[in-house]
Amino acid sequence: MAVAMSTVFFYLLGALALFFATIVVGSKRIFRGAVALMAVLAATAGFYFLLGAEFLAGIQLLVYVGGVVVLIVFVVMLTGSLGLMEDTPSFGRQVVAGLGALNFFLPVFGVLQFSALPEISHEAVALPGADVIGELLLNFGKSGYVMAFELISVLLLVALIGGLVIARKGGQRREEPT
Amino acid sequence: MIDWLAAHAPTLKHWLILSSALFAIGLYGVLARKNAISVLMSIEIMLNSAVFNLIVFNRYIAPKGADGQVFALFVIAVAAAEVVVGLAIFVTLFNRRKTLDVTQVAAMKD
Amino acid sequence: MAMLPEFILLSLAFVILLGDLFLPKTTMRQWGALLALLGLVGALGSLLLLPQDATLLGGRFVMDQITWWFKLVFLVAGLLVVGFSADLLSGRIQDQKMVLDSAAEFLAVILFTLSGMLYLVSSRDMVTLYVSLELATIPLFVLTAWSKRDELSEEAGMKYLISGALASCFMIYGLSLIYGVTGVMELTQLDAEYATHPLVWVGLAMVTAGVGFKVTLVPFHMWAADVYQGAPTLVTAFLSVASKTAGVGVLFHLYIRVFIELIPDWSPVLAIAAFVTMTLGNLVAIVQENVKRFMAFSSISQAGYILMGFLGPTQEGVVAILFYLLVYAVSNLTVFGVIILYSSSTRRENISEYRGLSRTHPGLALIMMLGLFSLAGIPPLSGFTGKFFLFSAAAKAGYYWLVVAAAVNSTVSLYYYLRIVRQMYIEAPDGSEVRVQMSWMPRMALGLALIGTILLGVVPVF
Amino acid sequence: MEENWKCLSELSWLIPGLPLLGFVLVGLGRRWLGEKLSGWLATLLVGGAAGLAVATAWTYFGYFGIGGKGPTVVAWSLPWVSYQELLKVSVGVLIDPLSLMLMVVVTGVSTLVHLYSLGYMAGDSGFSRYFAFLNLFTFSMLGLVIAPNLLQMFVFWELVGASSFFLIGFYYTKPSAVAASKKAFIVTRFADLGFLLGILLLAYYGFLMFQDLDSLQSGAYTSAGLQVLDFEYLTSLAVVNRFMELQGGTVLTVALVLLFMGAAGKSAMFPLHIWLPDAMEGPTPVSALIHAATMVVAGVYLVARLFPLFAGSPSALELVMVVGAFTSLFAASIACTQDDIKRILAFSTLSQLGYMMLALGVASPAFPLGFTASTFHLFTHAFFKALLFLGAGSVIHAVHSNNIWDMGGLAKKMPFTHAFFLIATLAIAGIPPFAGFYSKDEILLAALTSGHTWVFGIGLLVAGLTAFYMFRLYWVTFIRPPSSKAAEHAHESPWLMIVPMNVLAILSVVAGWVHFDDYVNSGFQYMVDHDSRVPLLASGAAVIGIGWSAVLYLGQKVKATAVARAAGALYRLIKRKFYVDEIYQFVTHQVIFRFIASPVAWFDRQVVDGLMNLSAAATRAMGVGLRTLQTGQIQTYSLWFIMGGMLVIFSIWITFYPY
Amino acid sequence: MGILSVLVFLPLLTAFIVVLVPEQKWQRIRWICLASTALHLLLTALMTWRFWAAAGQNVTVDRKSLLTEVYLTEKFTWFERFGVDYYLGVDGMSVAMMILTSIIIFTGVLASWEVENRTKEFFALLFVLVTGVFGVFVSFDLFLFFVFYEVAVLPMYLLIGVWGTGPKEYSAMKLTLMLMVGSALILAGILAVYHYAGITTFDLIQLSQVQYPVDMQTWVFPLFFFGFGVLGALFPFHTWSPDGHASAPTAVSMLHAGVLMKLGGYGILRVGVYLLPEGAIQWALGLMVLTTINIIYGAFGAIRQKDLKYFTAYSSVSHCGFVLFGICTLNLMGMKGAVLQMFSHGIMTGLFFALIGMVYGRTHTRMIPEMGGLAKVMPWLAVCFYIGGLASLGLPGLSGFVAESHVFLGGFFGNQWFDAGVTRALTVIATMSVVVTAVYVLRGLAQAFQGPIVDHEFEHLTDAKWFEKFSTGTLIVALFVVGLVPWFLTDMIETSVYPILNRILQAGTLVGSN
Repeated sequence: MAVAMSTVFFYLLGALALFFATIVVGSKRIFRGAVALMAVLAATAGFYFLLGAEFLAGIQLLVYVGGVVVLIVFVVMLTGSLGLMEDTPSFGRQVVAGLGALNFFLPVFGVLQFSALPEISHEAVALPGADVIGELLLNFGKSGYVMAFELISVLLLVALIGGLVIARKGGQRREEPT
Repeated sequence: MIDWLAAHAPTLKHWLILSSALFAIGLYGVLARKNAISVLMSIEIMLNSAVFNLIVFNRYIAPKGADGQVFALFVIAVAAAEVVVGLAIFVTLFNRRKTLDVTQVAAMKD
Repeated sequence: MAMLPEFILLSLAFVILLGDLFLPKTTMRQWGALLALLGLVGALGSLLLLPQDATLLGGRFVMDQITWWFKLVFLVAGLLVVGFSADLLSGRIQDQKMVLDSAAEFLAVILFTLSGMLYLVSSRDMVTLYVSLELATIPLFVLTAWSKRDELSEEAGMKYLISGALASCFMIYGLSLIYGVTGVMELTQLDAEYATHPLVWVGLAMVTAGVGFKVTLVPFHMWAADVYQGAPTLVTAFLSVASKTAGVGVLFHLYIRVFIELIPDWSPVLAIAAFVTMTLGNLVAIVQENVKRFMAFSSISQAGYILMGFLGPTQEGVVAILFYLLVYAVSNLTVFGVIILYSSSTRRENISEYRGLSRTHPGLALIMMLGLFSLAGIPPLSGFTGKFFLFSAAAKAGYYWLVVAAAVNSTVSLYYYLRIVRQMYIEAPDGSEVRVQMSWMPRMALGLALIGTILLGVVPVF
Repeated sequence: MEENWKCLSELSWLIPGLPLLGFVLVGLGRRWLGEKLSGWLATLLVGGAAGLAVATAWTYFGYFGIGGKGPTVVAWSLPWVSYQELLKVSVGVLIDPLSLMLMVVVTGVSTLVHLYSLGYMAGDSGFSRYFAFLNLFTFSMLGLVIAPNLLQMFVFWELVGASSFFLIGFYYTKPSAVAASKKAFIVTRFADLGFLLGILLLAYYGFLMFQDLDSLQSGAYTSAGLQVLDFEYLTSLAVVNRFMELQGGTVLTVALVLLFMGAAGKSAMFPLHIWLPDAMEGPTPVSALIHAATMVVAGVYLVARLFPLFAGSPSALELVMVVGAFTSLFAASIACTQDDIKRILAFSTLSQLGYMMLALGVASPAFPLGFTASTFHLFTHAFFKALLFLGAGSVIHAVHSNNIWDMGGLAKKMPFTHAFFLIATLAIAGIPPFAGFYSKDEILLAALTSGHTWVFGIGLLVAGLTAFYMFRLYWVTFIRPPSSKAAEHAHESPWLMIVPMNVLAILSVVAGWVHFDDYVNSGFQYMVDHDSRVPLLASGAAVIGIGWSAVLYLGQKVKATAVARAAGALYRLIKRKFYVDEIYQFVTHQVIFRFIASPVAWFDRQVVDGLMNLSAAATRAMGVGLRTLQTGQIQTYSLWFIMGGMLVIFSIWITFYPY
Repeated sequence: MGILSVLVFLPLLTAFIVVLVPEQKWQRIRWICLASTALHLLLTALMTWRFWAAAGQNVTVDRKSLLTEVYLTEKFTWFERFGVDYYLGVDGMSVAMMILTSIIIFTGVLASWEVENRTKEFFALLFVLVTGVFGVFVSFDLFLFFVFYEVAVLPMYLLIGVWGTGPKEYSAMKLTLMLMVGSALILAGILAVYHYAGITTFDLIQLSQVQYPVDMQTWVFPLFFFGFGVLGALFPFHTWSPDGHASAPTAVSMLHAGVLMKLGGYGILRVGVYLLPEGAIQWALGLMVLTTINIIYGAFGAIRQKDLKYFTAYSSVSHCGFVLFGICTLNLMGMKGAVLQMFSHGIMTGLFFALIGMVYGRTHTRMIPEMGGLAKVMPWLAVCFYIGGLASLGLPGLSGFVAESHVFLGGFFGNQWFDAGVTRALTVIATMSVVVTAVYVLRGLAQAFQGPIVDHEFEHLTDAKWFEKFSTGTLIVALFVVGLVPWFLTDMIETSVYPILNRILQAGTLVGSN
């Protein structure tokens, strides 16, 4: 029963995700794209539930959808392109971009079709939850990721400082562009 | 009906194809869109498909461990940092150039 | 205690940031560079004293001879760049437009990037590798867009960001594929049956693309020219040396440690990549006018030479790469030192504007010339010794055609290096007497770089 | 007698040494020595050498006695260059009758010319430079004559050429003199090329056969320390026979022809004679010494020295004879038409040299008389031709013009010169009591007895022609009434010039009586029946010549011009020296310079250089082309990025997929 | 610090001292340089004497030894991981070349007595160039050899670029690039030898004991020959020499034509033929044809040249052709002749370029048609020109003849692998160049020096000053010494040519057999 349900959800959410992704990429209005992006990320979160990684789904929804997309919307408004009607890229650009995308998709698709992927077990298995992840994050031992944890904190700090310095320079001391 | 659905459960190949499709669409976005922010959004999609890939592998290849999820976590954090920096640069670029159209912003050529 | 250099850098960065908060406004602008310099010297000292092999955190952080050598290059590069930055940050140069604001943040970001690179070469698993690589890349986007008054800086930042983000997407996708096949995060010696799995090849290819971006290998080098030109010269120097070495570090880890069985089959691909990289870099450099853009293509061609070391994974190849990285770092920074000091005083960035430098500033001209000759590979400077052993490694792998091509390429490179020498020595100065003032720190850094360029070639380091 | 031969042979190196010392002292010490002193120093040194030469000759013949062929003695030698094991070349002195005779002639004539020049060149700006070069010439000529091996001969051969170059170009401000010296040096240099190739050929094959010939002779050569290029080795019988067998003698013939080419160049034989008439640009005493007595006979000496080898190849001798005969006839005919006194004497030298070559050509082991006859004629010719030139010199000195038609009636004005000139003219014409008759008679005898009758016929004709043009010259300059003011008040030359001419006059008379055969002969035994008809015929031809010239030139109106107009085109052809000079000029300037040299220079500038510049331009073009890829658009960068990424995947796909 | 290191690094030391001297006192710089070159000349003489004493002992130098006896050696490891060591040593050939170089630099300094602008940098760069050249002649380690080889090439760019005349940038760039392409080929060759040898060392003597596979030699030998040939003015790659010499200042063209072009020939002998004899045997006949073209081409090229420097440059292309021709004969006389020709041509071209510099200093024109009758005004220079000219056309008694006779005899004797007819025909063509040389030398000199004075301002020109007389005098004495007393030089060179010859004979048995 659960497997059947997962098939349904898989195809439903898959379709949803792909549809919204095309909107993000194709829509003329940027704001509409941002909203579509939110939908795509939400759909992915749904996939995580399906795959049994609830914690990750939560994180995804919280950080990605909550934080990142909101930030993007905020900047869209800030740069006054709320109503911006971006003109559709010329046909030539579209073809080239399509070719570039296909150029990636086809080989990977080919590899996936022909190469022997390890067979998988369908029975619902409980992926390790937040407790195991937390334990892994701070474990000093062989399989721990404490160093990565520290580094990511430094990275976020630097991003913060960088963002401030660059953004502030624009706002506070606005010199007329030379 | 149920067993037909059960028979057609998504295998690893379907998951991967889905993620690569998302990646491809993101790629199309990067190449086609003119506005910098749209490009950034397309990159977010690609990042997202990569994270999705990780989780799929974690679920099907190494269900015992949670390495995949940990890595996914870190990638999300990095993506966030990237967006922060990106948008900061876009804001200042907009203040100076009054446009975010990537094709216009090409002062440095050959 | 293997992590001492990293700790010193991180603590130093925090000290500078906090210092800026509490101390009066200008102290950090004046003394920040000195503080950073002392910290870096401390880190370098600690590195030299450290035992050369140690593993911490259960194999996550490994320190061996090769990593030691990479860290040496990073610290030397950082030292020199901070040395050059003293005047730019403290505002003592005449051309106020070139001054970099918020000095403390600038120094802190540079130190964080450096620590990221140090962690990068010590990491042995996918997650730490990826995070430290991003720590070594994202701050560079920030640094590139740092300069307020120069409108190119933002454009360069934007381009660097988008290319960088795209590269990191490829990187993660590749890593995920590798994880998908091996099922384990650790990037250690891959056993044979995984190596032949197509997915791994695709994964490795995408990771190579990601890293190739950082090392400016040819198909992925497009961003370099604009970013090098747009970014403040100081950051360009840092980019061309430290970021490229970090990229080579990752390539090194992948190709020499993890996928070593693939080398015999992949080396034709690598040879062609090396050839195309050096040739394109050299050919386009001939016709460049802007000196920073010129240095971009010169460093692209240097990446081509470095790639030659990967062909024959013998002991000789590894030593050659490591030695050449140090030589390249020192020589490149010598040249960039002069460019930074000259352009910060006279805002001149075109090659033709270097005319008569030997008359106006004989010392600077001589240092610039020696640096350029070392990059061109002229004995007795270190560039020659480095290139010689790199070519020897490629020859040992049986790629004689590549050796001849590389030698001819270095002759073409000599042509465009001589173009600058010609402007400096043969053309008469155009009369605008602008004296370049240097405080003691950049002068000391330039001297250090020059001594490194000359001595490395003669003193048997390995 | 034995010990002074020993001591003199030790000192033999002084003979060339003294003139060398003279050259060094006068050449370098020009400022300190001053003109007068350097002139006399040079003359004394050469005089010393002459004394030594005569003494050596005297003791040599005293010690070894005359009649039989004296032994060749290498009196002194010093190692110079060692090319290879058996090719060690040394510098030394080889004494045998032939070299002695030439030593005496060279040093004798040179001393007299030195004396004469003291007077002739007085007051000239390059006085000491002149004497320095004259000494250098004497040194190199002596070096050539006493060479024990072929390479030393070649070395001094070139030095002689160089010193004649300096002397001909002595008046270097005169463009014609400069051109003449250049022409002389280049033509002789071209001929020496043949000489050098001949040496290379002989050295190579001589080297190959040295080992087994040496073992055949049970180590005779190695014990004597002989090297491949030494004359003793080359002219030894075993070697000559082996050469004759070698490839049926073709190698020997080719080598000898090449060597003869060198000799022909130096002795101005037919194809290579063009430089001698122009060489008259030099001062007259120079012409007397070099272009009459010494240098030009070097070619004859070479053929004489290698006579045993030449004897081994009849076809080579045949060539020598033909070239000699043709040159003598060719030059004699031109001499009859010339107006410049020195040109006439130059062509007469050419014709006499042809005579000597002709004599050598007819000689063969069976009839070796030709060898002695040629050397005897060389001996006598040196004296009277030098005298003729010195006489001409004093006439020019007095009249300040070379053209015989400006002279006339000088017999009364310059009695001594006239007397000596008459003696010399009689000698060269071959009138019995004088030297010329005996030597020319021997040559004609040799030609007849060796069966070459047509050569004998040409000899007779040339004898007649010689008498004709010599007396033509004599009548016009001395007997005819003076035709120009300068001729009217010409006066006798100073005694310094008269005394040497006096000595030469005596010699040109006495030299003929020497019974030459006892001193210099080729070593082959022979029997010769003195056919009395030959002297009669020779002197008869001379008398006819003299008479014919008197008829044409002595009358009031010079009938010769009428005959010349009658002869018309033929006369003009001969007068213009058969246009040989113009042909050479055409070949060198038009063909070589225009069609070879400038195309090469153009080719180098355009094609080879062009290729280099083309490659540079191509690289630059590629650079510009690739530069346009950088469009500044972030999209193109990302496109390249993705294409590149896929390229990597694709190339891996190719390398791996087949597995 | 043996004598060889002193010899190599003395010029470099002088360069540093000169840089320290303040700019205005440029007279003093000249004297420092002259003193250092004089000291150098003495040291070279001392080194020759010590070499002669050392080599003299084992006079029983057995003609059969395959190893080059190296004397006065200094050796210590440099990059021991790659087997590179600092190995200096000397054998007959190197001593001859050292003497040549020290004479040329001594006279070179004298010839550039009146260089006013930026004298300091001029002499500093000149002495760096000389260090490179000395280094090449004494180093017996391939890596060190290549380092000094490239050090010798680079200062040329600045020397010609800054102090040259005419299209100086173009010719400086062309010269540097063509020589660097040549060194690119040599680098590939060295690396091929280093990797095929199997032993990780760059020591020339050890590398020569390895028997390299014959097919490897077939493609590595041309790398060396054409690599070094570019510097030795080999036919298709000689175009840099006329332009380079014409634009270079006097001392630089003296040094370059006199010494640097000899590096090419020396390199081919020392590295090409010595290490790869089978390759040499396979290629030498074909290359002999090329070098014959080289000789004839250079000679004919010189006839039509109007500019004195181009005239000398083409004649040195022809004379360098003799060097390469001698090497290709692969027999004792030919190779010995090649080294002799290097020496004698070095002196000759040095003399020629010095004189051209002096004449140019006075008449400010190098065009032969514009000159005329100079002998009357400057007799000393005219006499020296003529002696140089006669030496270059091979007049016996001067060094040219000794060298050329060796080469002709060598060419004529040939060796057992080549078809005798071909070698002999080529030698005949080569000897013809002697006549062509006579033609262009005499035409050029007669037009320039003899005949009436063409340009009336030339009347008041002065003759050679003391330093000009001293420098041309030394060179002329050298010409006569080698011409008259050659055994001193030939024996020394022979001791070093024998090992090369033995390796060829030993290789010959292999090539001959298969």
